[in-house]
Amino acid sequence: MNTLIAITGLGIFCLLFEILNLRKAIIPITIAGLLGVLALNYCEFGAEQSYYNNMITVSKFSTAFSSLFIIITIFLVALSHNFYHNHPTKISDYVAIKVFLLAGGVAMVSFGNLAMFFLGIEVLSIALYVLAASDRLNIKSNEAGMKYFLMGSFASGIILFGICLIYGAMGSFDITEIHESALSAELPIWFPIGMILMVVGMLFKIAAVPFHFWAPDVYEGSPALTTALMSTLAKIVAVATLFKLVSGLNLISSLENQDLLYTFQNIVVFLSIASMTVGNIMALRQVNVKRMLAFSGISHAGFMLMTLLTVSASAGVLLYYTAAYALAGIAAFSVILYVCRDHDNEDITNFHGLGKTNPLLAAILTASLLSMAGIPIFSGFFAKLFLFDQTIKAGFVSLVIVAVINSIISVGYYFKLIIAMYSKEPNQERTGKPFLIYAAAVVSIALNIILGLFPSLVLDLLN
Amino acid sequence: MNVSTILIILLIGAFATYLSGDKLASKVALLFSLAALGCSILLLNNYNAGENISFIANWINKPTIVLALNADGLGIAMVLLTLALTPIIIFSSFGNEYKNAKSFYALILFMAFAMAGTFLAADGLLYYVFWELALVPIYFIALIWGNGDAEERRKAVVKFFIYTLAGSLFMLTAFIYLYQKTGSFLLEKLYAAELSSNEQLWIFLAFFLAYAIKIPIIPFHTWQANVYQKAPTVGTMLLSGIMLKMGLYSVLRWQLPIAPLAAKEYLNIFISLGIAGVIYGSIVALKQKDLKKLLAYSSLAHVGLIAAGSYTLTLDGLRGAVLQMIAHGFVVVGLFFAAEVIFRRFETREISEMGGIRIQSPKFTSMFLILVLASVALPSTFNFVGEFTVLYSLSQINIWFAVLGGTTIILGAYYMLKMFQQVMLGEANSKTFADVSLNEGISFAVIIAVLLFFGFYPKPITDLITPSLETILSVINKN
Amino acid sequence: MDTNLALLLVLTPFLGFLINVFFGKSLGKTVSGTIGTLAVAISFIVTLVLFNQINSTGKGIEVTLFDWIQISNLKINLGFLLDQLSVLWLLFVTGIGSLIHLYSISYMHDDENMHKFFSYLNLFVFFMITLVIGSNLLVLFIGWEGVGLCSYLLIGFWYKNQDYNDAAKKAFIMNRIGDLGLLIGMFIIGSMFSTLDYATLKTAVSEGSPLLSLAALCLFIGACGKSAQIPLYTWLPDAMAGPTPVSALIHAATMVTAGIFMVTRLNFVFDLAVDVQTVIAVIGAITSLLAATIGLVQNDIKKVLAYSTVSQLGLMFLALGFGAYEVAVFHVITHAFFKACLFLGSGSVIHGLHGEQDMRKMGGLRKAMPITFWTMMISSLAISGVPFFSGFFSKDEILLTAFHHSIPLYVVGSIASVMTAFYMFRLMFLTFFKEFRGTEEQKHHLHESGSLITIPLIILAILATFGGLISLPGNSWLNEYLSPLFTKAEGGEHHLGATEYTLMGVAVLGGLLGILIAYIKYFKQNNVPESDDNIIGLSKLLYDKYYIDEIYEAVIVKPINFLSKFFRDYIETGIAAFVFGFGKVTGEIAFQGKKIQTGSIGLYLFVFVIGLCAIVSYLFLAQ
Amino acid sequence: MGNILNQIGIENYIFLSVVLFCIGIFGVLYRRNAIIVFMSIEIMLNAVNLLFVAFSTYHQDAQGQVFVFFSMAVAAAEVAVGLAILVSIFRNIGSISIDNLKNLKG
Repeated sequence: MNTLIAITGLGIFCLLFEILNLRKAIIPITIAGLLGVLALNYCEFGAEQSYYNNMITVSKFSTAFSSLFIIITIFLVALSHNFYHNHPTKISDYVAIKVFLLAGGVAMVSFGNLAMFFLGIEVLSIALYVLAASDRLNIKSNEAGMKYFLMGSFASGIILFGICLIYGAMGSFDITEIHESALSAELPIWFPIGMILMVVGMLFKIAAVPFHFWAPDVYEGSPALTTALMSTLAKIVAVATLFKLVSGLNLISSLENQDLLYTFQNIVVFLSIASMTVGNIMALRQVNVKRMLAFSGISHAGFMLMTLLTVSASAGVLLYYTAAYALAGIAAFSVILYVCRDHDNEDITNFHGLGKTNPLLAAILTASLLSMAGIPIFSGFFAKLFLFDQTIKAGFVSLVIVAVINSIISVGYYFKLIIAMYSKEPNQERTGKPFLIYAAAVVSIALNIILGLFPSLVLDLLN
Repeated sequence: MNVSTILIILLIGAFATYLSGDKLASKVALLFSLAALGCSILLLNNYNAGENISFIANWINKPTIVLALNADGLGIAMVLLTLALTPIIIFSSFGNEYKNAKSFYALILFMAFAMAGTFLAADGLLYYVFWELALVPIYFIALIWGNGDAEERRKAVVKFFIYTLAGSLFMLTAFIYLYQKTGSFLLEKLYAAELSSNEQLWIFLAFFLAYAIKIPIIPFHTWQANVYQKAPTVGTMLLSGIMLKMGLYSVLRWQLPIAPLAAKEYLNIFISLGIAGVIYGSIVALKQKDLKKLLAYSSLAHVGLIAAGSYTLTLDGLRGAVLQMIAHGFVVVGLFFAAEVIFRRFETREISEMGGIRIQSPKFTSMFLILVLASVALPSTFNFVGEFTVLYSLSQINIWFAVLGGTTIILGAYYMLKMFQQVMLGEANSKTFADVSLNEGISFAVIIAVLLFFGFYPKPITDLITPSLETILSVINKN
Repeated sequence: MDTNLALLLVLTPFLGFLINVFFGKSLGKTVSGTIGTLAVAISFIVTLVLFNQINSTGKGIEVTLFDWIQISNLKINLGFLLDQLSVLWLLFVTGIGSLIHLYSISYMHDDENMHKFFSYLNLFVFFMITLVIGSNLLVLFIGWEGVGLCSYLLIGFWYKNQDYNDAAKKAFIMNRIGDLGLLIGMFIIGSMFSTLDYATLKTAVSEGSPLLSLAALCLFIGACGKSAQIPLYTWLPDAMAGPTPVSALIHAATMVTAGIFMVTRLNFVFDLAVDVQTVIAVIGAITSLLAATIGLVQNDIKKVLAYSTVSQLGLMFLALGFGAYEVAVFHVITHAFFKACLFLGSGSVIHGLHGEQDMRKMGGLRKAMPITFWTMMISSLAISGVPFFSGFFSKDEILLTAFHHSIPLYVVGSIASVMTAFYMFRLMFLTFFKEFRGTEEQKHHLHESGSLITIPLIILAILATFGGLISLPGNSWLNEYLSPLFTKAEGGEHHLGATEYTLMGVAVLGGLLGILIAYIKYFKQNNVPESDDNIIGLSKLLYDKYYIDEIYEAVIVKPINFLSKFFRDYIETGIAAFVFGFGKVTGEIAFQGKKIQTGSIGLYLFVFVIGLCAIVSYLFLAQ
Repeated sequence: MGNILNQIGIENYIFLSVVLFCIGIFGVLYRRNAIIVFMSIEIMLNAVNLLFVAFSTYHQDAQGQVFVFFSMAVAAAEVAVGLAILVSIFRNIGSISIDNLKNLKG
């Protein structure tokens, strides 16, 4: 709870700094503040309690994920220094919006009441709409913003309708109450429908097939930093929330009562297979790196969906997977930000010969891509491993085999980038070594590798 | 002191090499590889003295993954092979100038680290991790320092990576499945696993995919010739000398004992595949225009025989296979080095552009000839010991296997001598060919010495590996 | 003591090899030659010592160094067995070996790589000794392939000429075919009796069985490869590409007899495989006839000798086929003497003519090089089976044995020997009589070769004359000496009755007949063989060796090469295309997929709604 | 209040709002003018609000009505942002038809 308040406060402060003409200091102060929040959040870890008659419930799950979100946000804020250096007047707004967005995210994973959930998701989304369209004079950015806005609010409508139906079925927004009454026998059919509507809404947010179409376009159009934010923070927030929704509202067992569990599992299996396959195959022929990563994100969404099949056991796995994915994403995007600073597009050609001009960044990007591809010692591999382990334990061997085949396909496009960096001749020289970008990249990939070497650190948090 | 020391040395070596800068890199790398070799020889002594040099430590609690490095005779033998070849390979590269040498040599050491780990790992997942890790450095070595047209090379290398990765991911799935069955990745637990013959078949096939691609057994060999040709010779040596032994070793260590029923049931099929490889490889080798490609196909033929030997599930077969692995490791490195030596002088790998070298370079000729003869398994070379044992074991299964597999000594002689004649003999070549330099000579001499010594006295190795092979066999025949 | 002797025996040639390899160049030609010769001479002396010992004690010496290859059910150690047979073999291997070394010092003196030559020769002797004294089949195999290697090196000694290299390669590969047979034979024997030691084997082998016969057959294939029998004989004539001493040592006296040695060694196996023995006899007979017929019309002096070697080897196998091992051995020895002499003689001739080998360009050398002439004449008489020369006794023994077992084969053998007499004297007449047919300046340089060449010739000639004494019909020292080797005293001991004497007579007459025809054709009528292009009819067929080489080329070599091309160009690319296919297909799908992503919000939302409805309706259906 | 519900029955409310919701959806799908699309989205949201109110009466529980205020506020905020974006688009391309937003594709 305190975390949430602190974050919001921090956001407001960011706005105040603008007024107080502290633009220079804004980034460091915000980072410091976020670190403080992180510490605060860490203190809350393990304490199970709820506030404001159960509007917010703090649990291991919520705190763990909140800390992850905060860490990611720190990186994003750090990156924004160089990204916005040519319109300094707006920097405080951008940073503030990111912080608010984080608040929304934290609210989403720690909601105790569907109202809170709804608010959280809207805070997140609206912030994203703004950021997506933030490059005002760039038509691409506008289009991205508009697309995301229309479809997003459409999805919010669906979610709202879902909430409404559940309310109708249960007569309450409080998830603990719903959790209990979900077990009771004959529920009105609205309940499962409502759940499905909410789940679909969330599937849209995490860009799972067939609700993924917005992702590539929006990722491509938005400013690179926003894309980074979407593909890391926004995605993992959505996944975590979806997971919490399914577990918190006790969907599985309630469906079990109405023997719909099997149906639900089929749906999940189908969606996850579809997401992986479509994502990976579509990514093969992309030339724009952001777009490529959008599709790779879709496929990763498919992987993460596998956790919904083993809700009871796989919170830790999900946390690990999201952490690995987000850290790799941050590392990759910081390199992309550096490489594409003064280009209007993010085509692969911009990366030619990076291995010669900036070996370190090239190595980092390589590492992050290998992590996404699931090559050992990078945490991406263990994430996949634990995921497959869980899933086979639940008896979905065929799903795992499809997933395996998909990870083979994915290597195809990840390596396209690596080859571009190492075996093509550099077509421009890249000057300057912006400290914050390098720092973000190094730290994030280091964290990624550390996670790989000591997976238990994260894995055991939620078990 | 236990086997983990070797890995640590190699890993530190990799970093040290990277930091030492382009000038020193090669020396530092050589130093560390030699250190690792020395360390491994010490360990061998301790092992023979009956000391326990295995290493075990917890890593991940859930799912339980243990840092278990088990050094039995077989493992040590393979590690020795790795660590004996690595210095030779590094040393052999001294003649060449590599841009960004520090990364190059660091990658070599890192690869040696991964491969040694693969041979030592006694925990399924640790083993898999090493297995994959070994793939990454060779990918970059071949991609960045390779030769030939860049576009071609990219295609070949990416194909190689994806292909091998595809195989090994199925192996990973099999491992996870086994973990569900046994609740552990540990080798002995997996050995003890109770599996229905059907499960065994699937697991066997999953493993087979991984290994058949790595070894390679036909028809999974398409990546081989191209990558061998495109990779820098050092990379080719690493690939053919050590890396493909990973696959063969894994067959003995993991595939057969874990899924013995399947192995027994389909014995003939897999032996036949191996032997088909022998004949096919030899015949294709006949008409190769590129020296490295020819050697690639010859090695396809040899490993086919080794694989066939391993699948006989007899002690002779396994022992012969291991002996032949080691012998082939040395001889193939030697041959590729010879190709490199010629390339340094003639700037070509086209056999047709060679010839008439013998007149100008008696030393090189005799060394090359000895290697050629070793690779056609002339008695009194190490390869003969291995090949004889393997063929004998095949003859015990079915005399025709021995006959067909034996064609290797005819066809092998055919294409190797043909190659030797076209490359070395005939009227003096227009281009001048300086005889081997001291460095080159040393590399050759070491290899040849090893081949001849063990050709007459393979006992040390046989005694080293036999006990562990017997345990493996006992697991295979437990039910 | 014995161990040291054995090692000394084996290692001195090897030492000579090492010295010549590493220091030969710097030592200079004469020195390296002397070293090479000494090395062999020493082992000859050692052999003599051993021979005395064994001859007196009458039992063999076993030397085991260490165990070499471990195979579950048979342990193979690196050991030597010095018994009557092996020592006998060593005697002429090292003896003739040292003579030929001596000869080579002068013969090869003009060659820049003389030290190489001697190192190879030493290496050869080393391997040959290993082959002979190995205590089990696998040690024999070391030598077996080792000598093959040396013959490869020596045939291709003048490596600038690719034809020579081809010949060398051919020899090696054809031997390898035989070796595979030998290996398989070993495998079968090994798995049957779980040993490859001669001694243990001899006790283990009790009664015949189909499997044993198969083993024997495989072993015989091996012998065919080494000893140039049908179908694997074609390499030997080509092997004449090597320097003449090599032809004398390797391709006449020693290496090619390895097959006979092996069969004799394993006589107890072959005795139990009667059907295989008949095969051996028949193949031997046919080979001897075939080779003889080809020999009739060859014009290259060394080719003639080569074919005569093949045919003589055929005779030996004929004897082996009848289990008359000591007879075969006897002929091996005598043949070693006179054939070595003949080759060295021809070498001396070629030397004198600066490398001319075509008999049509010789003639009348009798005066120019008398010693060569007389020594060769003696040897020719010996090989033609003229009485009281060594060849007479040995060949006669063979024919006798043949007669006792199968008349047809006897006839074949006799015809072969008649032909032998003919072409040998054809050679003599063309080479040494009448006028010289070479160029003027060749004629001008005609001279007898130096003493280093003539001395070995003389010694060998003497041996060729009196060599027969070791096994006179009736009381044969040889048979006595070898008797402990053989289980049953087969062949050999014929009491000399009427038939025997008549047969001898017939053989002698046959020989004389052959000589007579040659005399008439090439001395009286004095006609010289046609030049290659107007040879016609049967003689053309013979001259082109029945086109056997061409047939092999067409039936075996060409198809393999075609197959290789086919695999390389189609199968390989096919598989590659298949593998790449996956990538291509997915790539194509991706390419098409990009078109779905039209960028139109309407479509996106539409799919969204469709998906939603699908899920909800699925839920309903399920319920 | 309650008795009205009893007379009409909750189902009818549900049907009504579902119908409204679908109208909204179709509006979003088939209209090309951004403003109208916004309005259709509003219709969807309001349909839900109606249903909220109905349910809250049905359950005799105020939470539902409170929630309606939330959603109204949120919707307002959303539309504000949306319109802002729309304005900037209009500035850039001088049109508010979403058919012109097809540059990002493939």
